[in-house]
Amino acid sequence: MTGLLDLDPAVVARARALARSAAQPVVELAQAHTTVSLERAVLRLAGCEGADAGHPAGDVPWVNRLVDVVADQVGLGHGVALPLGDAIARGEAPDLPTLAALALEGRLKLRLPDEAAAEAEARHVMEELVGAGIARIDAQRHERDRRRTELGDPPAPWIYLIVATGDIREDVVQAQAAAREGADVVAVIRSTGQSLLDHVPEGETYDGYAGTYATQANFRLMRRALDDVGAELGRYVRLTNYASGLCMPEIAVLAGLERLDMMLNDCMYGIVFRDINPIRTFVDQRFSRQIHARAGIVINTGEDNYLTTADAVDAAHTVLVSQLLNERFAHEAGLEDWQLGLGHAFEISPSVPDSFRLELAHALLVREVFPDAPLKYMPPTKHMTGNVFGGYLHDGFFNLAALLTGQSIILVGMMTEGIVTPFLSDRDLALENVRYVRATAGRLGEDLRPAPDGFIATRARAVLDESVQLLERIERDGLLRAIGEGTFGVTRRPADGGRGLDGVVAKDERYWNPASDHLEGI
Amino acid sequence: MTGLLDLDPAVVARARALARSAAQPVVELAQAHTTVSLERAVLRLAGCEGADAGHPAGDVPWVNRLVDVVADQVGLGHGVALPLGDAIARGEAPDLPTLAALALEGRLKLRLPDEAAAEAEARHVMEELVGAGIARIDAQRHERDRRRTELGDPPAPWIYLIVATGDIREDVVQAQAAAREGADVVAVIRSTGQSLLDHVPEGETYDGYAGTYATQANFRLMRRALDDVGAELGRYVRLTNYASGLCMPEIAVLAGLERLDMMLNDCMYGIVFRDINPIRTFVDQRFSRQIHARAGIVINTGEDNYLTTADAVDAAHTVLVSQLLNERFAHEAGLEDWQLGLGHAFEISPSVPDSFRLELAHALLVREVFPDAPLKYMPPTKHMTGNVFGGYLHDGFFNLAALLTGQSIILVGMMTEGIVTPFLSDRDLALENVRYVRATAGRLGEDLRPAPDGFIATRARAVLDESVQLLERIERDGLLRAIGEGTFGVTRRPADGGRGLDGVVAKDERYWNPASDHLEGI
Amino acid sequence: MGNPITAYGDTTGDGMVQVSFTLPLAAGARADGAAQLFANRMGIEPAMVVHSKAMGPGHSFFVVYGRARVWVDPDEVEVAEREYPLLSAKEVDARVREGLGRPLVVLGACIGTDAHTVGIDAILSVKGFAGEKGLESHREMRVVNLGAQVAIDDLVRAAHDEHADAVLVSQVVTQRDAHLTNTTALAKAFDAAFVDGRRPLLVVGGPRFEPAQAALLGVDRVFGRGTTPGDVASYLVHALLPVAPAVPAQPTPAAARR
Amino acid sequence: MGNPITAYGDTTGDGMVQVSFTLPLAAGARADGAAQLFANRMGIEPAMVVHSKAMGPGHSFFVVYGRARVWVDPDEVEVAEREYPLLSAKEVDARVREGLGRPLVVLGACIGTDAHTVGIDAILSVKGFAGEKGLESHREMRVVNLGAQVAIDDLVRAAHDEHADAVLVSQVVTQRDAHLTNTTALAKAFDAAFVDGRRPLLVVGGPRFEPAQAALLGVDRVFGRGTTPGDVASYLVHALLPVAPAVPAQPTPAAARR
Ligand code: B12
Ligand code: B12
Ligand SMILES: Cc1ncc(COP(=O)(O)O)c(C=O)c1O
Ligand SMILES: Cc1ncc(COP(=O)(O)O)c(C=O)c1O
Repeated sequence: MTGLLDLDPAVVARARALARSAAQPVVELAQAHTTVSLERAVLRLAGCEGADAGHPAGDVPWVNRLVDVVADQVGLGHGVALPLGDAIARGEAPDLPTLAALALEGRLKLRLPDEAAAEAEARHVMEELVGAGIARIDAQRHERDRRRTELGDPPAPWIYLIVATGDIREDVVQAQAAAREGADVVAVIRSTGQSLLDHVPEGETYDGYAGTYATQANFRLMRRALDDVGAELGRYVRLTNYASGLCMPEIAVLAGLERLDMMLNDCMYGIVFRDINPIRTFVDQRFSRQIHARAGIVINTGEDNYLTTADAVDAAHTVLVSQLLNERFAHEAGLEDWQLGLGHAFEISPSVPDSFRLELAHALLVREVFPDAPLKYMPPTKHMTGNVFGGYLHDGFFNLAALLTGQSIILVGMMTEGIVTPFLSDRDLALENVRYVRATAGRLGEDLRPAPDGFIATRARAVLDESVQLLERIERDGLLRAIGEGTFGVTRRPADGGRGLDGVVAKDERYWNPASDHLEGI
Repeated sequence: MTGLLDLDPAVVARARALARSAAQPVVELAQAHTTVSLERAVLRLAGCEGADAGHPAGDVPWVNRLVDVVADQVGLGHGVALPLGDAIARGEAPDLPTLAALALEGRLKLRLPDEAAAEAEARHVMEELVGAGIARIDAQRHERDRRRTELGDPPAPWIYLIVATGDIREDVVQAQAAAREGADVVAVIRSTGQSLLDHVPEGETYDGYAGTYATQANFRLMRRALDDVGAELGRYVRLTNYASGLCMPEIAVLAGLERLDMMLNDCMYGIVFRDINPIRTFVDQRFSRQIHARAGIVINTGEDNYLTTADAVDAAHTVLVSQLLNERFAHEAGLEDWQLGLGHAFEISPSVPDSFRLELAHALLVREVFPDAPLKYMPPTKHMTGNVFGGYLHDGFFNLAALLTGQSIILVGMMTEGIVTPFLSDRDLALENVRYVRATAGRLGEDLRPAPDGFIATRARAVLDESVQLLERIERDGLLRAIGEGTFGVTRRPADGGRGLDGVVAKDERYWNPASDHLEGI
Repeated sequence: MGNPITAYGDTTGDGMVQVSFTLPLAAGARADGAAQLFANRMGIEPAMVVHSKAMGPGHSFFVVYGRARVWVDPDEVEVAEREYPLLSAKEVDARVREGLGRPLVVLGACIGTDAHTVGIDAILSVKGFAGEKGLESHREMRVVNLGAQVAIDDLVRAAHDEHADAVLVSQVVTQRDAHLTNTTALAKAFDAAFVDGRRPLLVVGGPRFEPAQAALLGVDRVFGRGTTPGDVASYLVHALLPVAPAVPAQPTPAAARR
Repeated sequence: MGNPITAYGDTTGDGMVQVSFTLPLAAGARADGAAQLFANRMGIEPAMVVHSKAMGPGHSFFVVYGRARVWVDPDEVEVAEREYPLLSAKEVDARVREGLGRPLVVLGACIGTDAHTVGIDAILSVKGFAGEKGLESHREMRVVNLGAQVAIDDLVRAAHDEHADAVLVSQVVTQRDAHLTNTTALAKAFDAAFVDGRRPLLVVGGPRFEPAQAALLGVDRVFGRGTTPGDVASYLVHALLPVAPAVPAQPTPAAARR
């Protein structure tokens, strides 16, 4: 597949180097801070499940209670592990939930252990607990490998389908149906609004809007359903959910514990599309990706979203720039190339002349710049209208582009995209569309040879050049400034604005977090 | 476009030579016979319009009456021109219709002029009359050229749309609508059954089934309607109708007189699909094509039909063989390459793996074997089902194949093909489909380079080789035998079977026909 | 009475349907409103007009989504029952041999101006349909396929001359209800020509026929889309050689129908 | 009363429509029959079930063609009339200057959990929509765009603090009628917070709203798909500065609507 565009490797290398140095200050920023969600994720790793069901406005997870208590009593600059480990070591409570309950009743006084011995004890307690959590994640990773080996993996490209009923019980039915119809990957869309919650809801849920809450119980239920249908079908069916949002680190932990296979995890999506504070996001994404790396989860980045608010031709280079940054942040967090489901999309207006060839140029460019990444290709959404016949055709050409350019994961477009969340029949028709294109023209890529300096190659090179220029600017002015100026998705997000900034805390010298030590191999 | 398949020119030349010698005996057969329809066509050229309205079963055209009278009184072996010219020369009646009326009343005795002087007089009369008819055809050809130059021709491929209401008044409305929606060519489908009538109906008609009768009056009405809308749109809109059938020569004359631009005219369609006698058809097609040649009309052949009764993969070579035969018969009749709208079709079952690439192979093969012919490409019909969404996509891939392989005239497929004759909206949606594919991917052909010995090139060469083999057999055993054995459209048609054989007459030595003399430049 | 059901979009009972149609009105606010009202009249409430486009100056095309407020009770559906058992080709031949003692004579044709022979050939020719060989492949049947565009009078004459036991007629073109008109004319002609119950069995078929129409059209049996040669052979034996042991009727299984 | 019309396939009055839907029945003869009956209940007679396919074990999908025996009289269609004249940007500014003597304060937001800002940005931002610049480009307007996922209480507070003349709210997600529920809640909250007619003008919009719903939802105006900034600006002037000379209302021309 690679080599059709005759890209200059030196230019590609320069783009990568620029992305690396542009990312560096942000990585350092992330290293210097912690967040409430990151600390809660540590506690989840340490086995702290369950919620305080006594609150009138709804359940509050114990991890939230505990982090609040620590923040209240001793501050968060040193992390929660030390004071809580110390409390357990001191025998205040046998485990974290009990500790939380105690604290709530005002019967617990937390402290930072002063002497070395006490600190060592505290560390020991937490290392044990967190170690057990990581061991569970490792076990799930092995379990995935075992099942994949046993059942076998489907051939590329993988078919990615979404379910979005809002009710996990309906989702399970639809997900199993989707798998039977040919889905290799099933994604459960989250309810609108969840990504702005500063906690992860508890239990099975039945009342989401346009999606279903991501909870540990829902994850578990869906995992079991897909394991069942996978056994029936004789292939491993992958499960996907969404990390990006205010609870990125925690959801990443839950995904690892419940053996999800892919997670939407973008270094900037929360900033641009959910107005989450940039620093908060950069800290959270780093930790969440360290967890994904450990769990053997493939991340999906969200560059496709830019093309819903920006023009897909004008902003083509912002996709590549963002992918290079996502790649850099991912590598830094320990993810390997096979885990980088970099996102892009087929969103050029069909009224643009030669739009299909422009799409091929963009898709080939991404394919050739990231030869080892399992690219995730998103179908048209913005230019899908109420004309479902035209939409069905448009989706067919998307499928063709995906196959011609060797995409790895294709999200299947629905003819009702412009109207409603998908009907049962839409999904079936959409899969028929994919199957039609794959069976009749799937191998046409063999016959596609873009003329050396023709339309496609020229366009791809132009986008690459624009990307280098943009990266030069970002490297010079700083990524935070670029985000503030609306570089991505034509949406301006200043570094001091957005949600969740109050949950960001600078680490002090005594900051300690056994999970990070573990994951970073310290 | 040519040259992608790397065909061996020697093989192509051999195929052509075989077609030529396979056709030769049939050409000689055609030269040795006349038919009732051919003779009627001569009379139509001689200006014999109108019908005997007195018959209880419906109008009988004067040309039919006259030919019947000649056959009755003196036989047809010498043609109708001599006895009828003689009668006029003898002052029996001032014109042909009056002559017919006289004859019917039993007041006319026809003869074959005996002396040289009388024969010369008779010939003179008929030469004048037929000469005037040919002059009218020439004038229409010039008129077409004038309008085309004035209004301009649309770029290839031309969009070909059908109307089929059964009522010429509704047809006119729909044809004008089609032109406004983007049709470059409008075809008026004939009523079922007309092709088996041994006369051409008269007047404007409102009661066809699944099509409208081809009559001179209907031709004229539609011509005017398209001229009007063409002037409005600033481009020349072409009109198409159907010659093949029992009245091929006559309809060809009417088409020339009324300035139709294209005619369905196949050397074997009537035989295979309408069970018309082979000799009748071969005689008729030859004369009709001589007329088309003179009129500057583009013929459309019917190889697409084979793929509705035969399998499109197994029978791919029969399409090419038939095209080579159609080409040969056309050249022999005086048609030039630019007039050969050779037909083929996108009829492979989408359940055949790589079917789209097979279609590309077939379409490129035809394109490269006939580089100068305005190929006419037919959309899927057989594998169109009640699933209109899937059908719309299938039509889109047909449109893509048409554009990728440089087809000249594309008949636009309707999503309701498997259900009903097209709705108004089907046509609009179909044109949107063409426009979508043309605008987004129309120039993708530049990037298509079938691998030198890859799937597409190999398949195309295999079909060419099979064609040579079949032509060898036909050349050896005779075309009539091949037709009798079901070579085309898996339908057996013995040379002595079928309709209209009783209208075939061997020419005797005194046979004379001023039209043929004129057209063959004798 | 069972449980009435309605259409299913993504939740049981939501009633969601998709509709498209053209109205003879110039595009615009009034046409959009008329489309919504038209959909309402079809029981769709609320109706979302999600697409509208001018089809020339006087027509507009619409796509509508919405909840159809109509219900059906699956129990009230009259399933076209197959009134005869499905036999293998061997069984068919055996039954003819025993019951008739001579080959069964089957005449086939497309009548009127219809020239679509692929359907009748699928039933009659050796090539067959859906993996089943056609009636010509039966040892105990003599099949005369007259092909396309056969005039009804010619068919009557042939039925007479060939001593046909059954006449099979295909009708594919349905514009202006041609298939119905032709079938009625066919039945009339045969009734007139053959008296005293000597009329051969009249069987018609084509993709737009509904089996329930037979009586109305005056023929013995009607076959629709997806018919196989085996369906027809089994029916012929059942109808012409009724001495067979009684076999309970069963609804046609879906798989066998398409 | 005008002339009632029906759908048009290829002949006036033929009533031909296309319908597709899923029924919660296993594929088979019974499901096909139910589909036909379901279409009949929608007024389609005859109904041809031209496609049917299993959607998993308990559902089947159908495509139906047929004649809808329903009619609408174009005269009975209530066309959503535009009750205000369309003004140019200049005219809008002039009217505000004269009528208000200070910039008009417009607050915009997507409320609830809806994060689709493209629609409200199309109305507010300088970039605009369909070639028209958004409200921010007006000299005489002060626009505060709060963006997505704004809680209703925060919006009420902001309306208070900014002294908003008009509050513009977008709702794109419609699953479980979220847009309707949220709009009703919005109206209630504003009614509670602002008494004595001091409530700012409440305007909501989104692709699945129908302008006729305003009263029902308790807001002042509703805008649907294809709204342009000019529509909104003209309306604001009309509604807030009613001293304007009377201009006869006109139906919205089709071209302007999409
Ligand atoms: C092949 C075809 C042709 C071929 C026919 C070749 C031939 N020798 O048969 C050609 C190209 C010649 C042709 C011509 C025309 N066709 Co045509 N054709 C078709 C096509 C593509 C497929 C039909 C087919 O072969 N189906 C496959 C067979 C196996 O299915 P079947 O006929 O339904 O038969 C099955 C059952 O119905 C049943 N059955 C059928 N007959 C019988 C009889 C008995 C006794 C029994 C028991 C069962 C039975 O058993 C069969 C097996 O299951 C259809 C479109 C489509 N995709 O369906 C149009 C279609 C049928 N044609 C149509 C038309 C209008 C024409 C033309 C008038 C013009 C045109 N538009 O092309 C001409 C004129 C023909 C004429 N005089 O009748 C229309 C009919 C519209 C309508 N509903 O009225 C269609 C639907 C296309 C369209 N949408 O416009 N056609
Ligand atoms: C772009 C988009 C997104 C972007 C949004 C980016 C952003 N910053 O806005 C992203 C990718 C983030 C996104 C996410 C989601 N989306 Co979204 N998205 C779309 C999409 C493709 C286009 C919407 C759009 O921008 N239209 C263009 C604008 C200009 O049109 P408009 O909104 O109709 O606005 C016009 C008028 O309605 C009116 N108007 C609108 N608001 C207002 C307000 C006022 C005051 C006035 C006067 C006028 C007015 O004026 C505008 C100009 O004419 C649609 C599908 C489609 N093709 O429509 C789905 C769609 C809207 N999304 C949907 C869903 C479900 C989601 C998600 C929940 C999950 C998912 N499936 O992706 C998430 C969660 C979002 C959330 N929390 O709300 C569904 C909604 C289904 C439904 N009917 O309930 C849709 C229809 C897709 C689908 N079929 O599933 N989405
Ligand atoms: C990278 C990424 N993360 C998360 C999400 C989902 O976000 P939310 O739940 O906020 O709608 C998306 C949706 O498209 C995404 O692309
Ligand atoms: C070459 C040719 N001639 C004529 C016709 C029309 O024939 P008829 O009017 O007999 O249906 C066709 C139809 O497809 C054709 O392909």
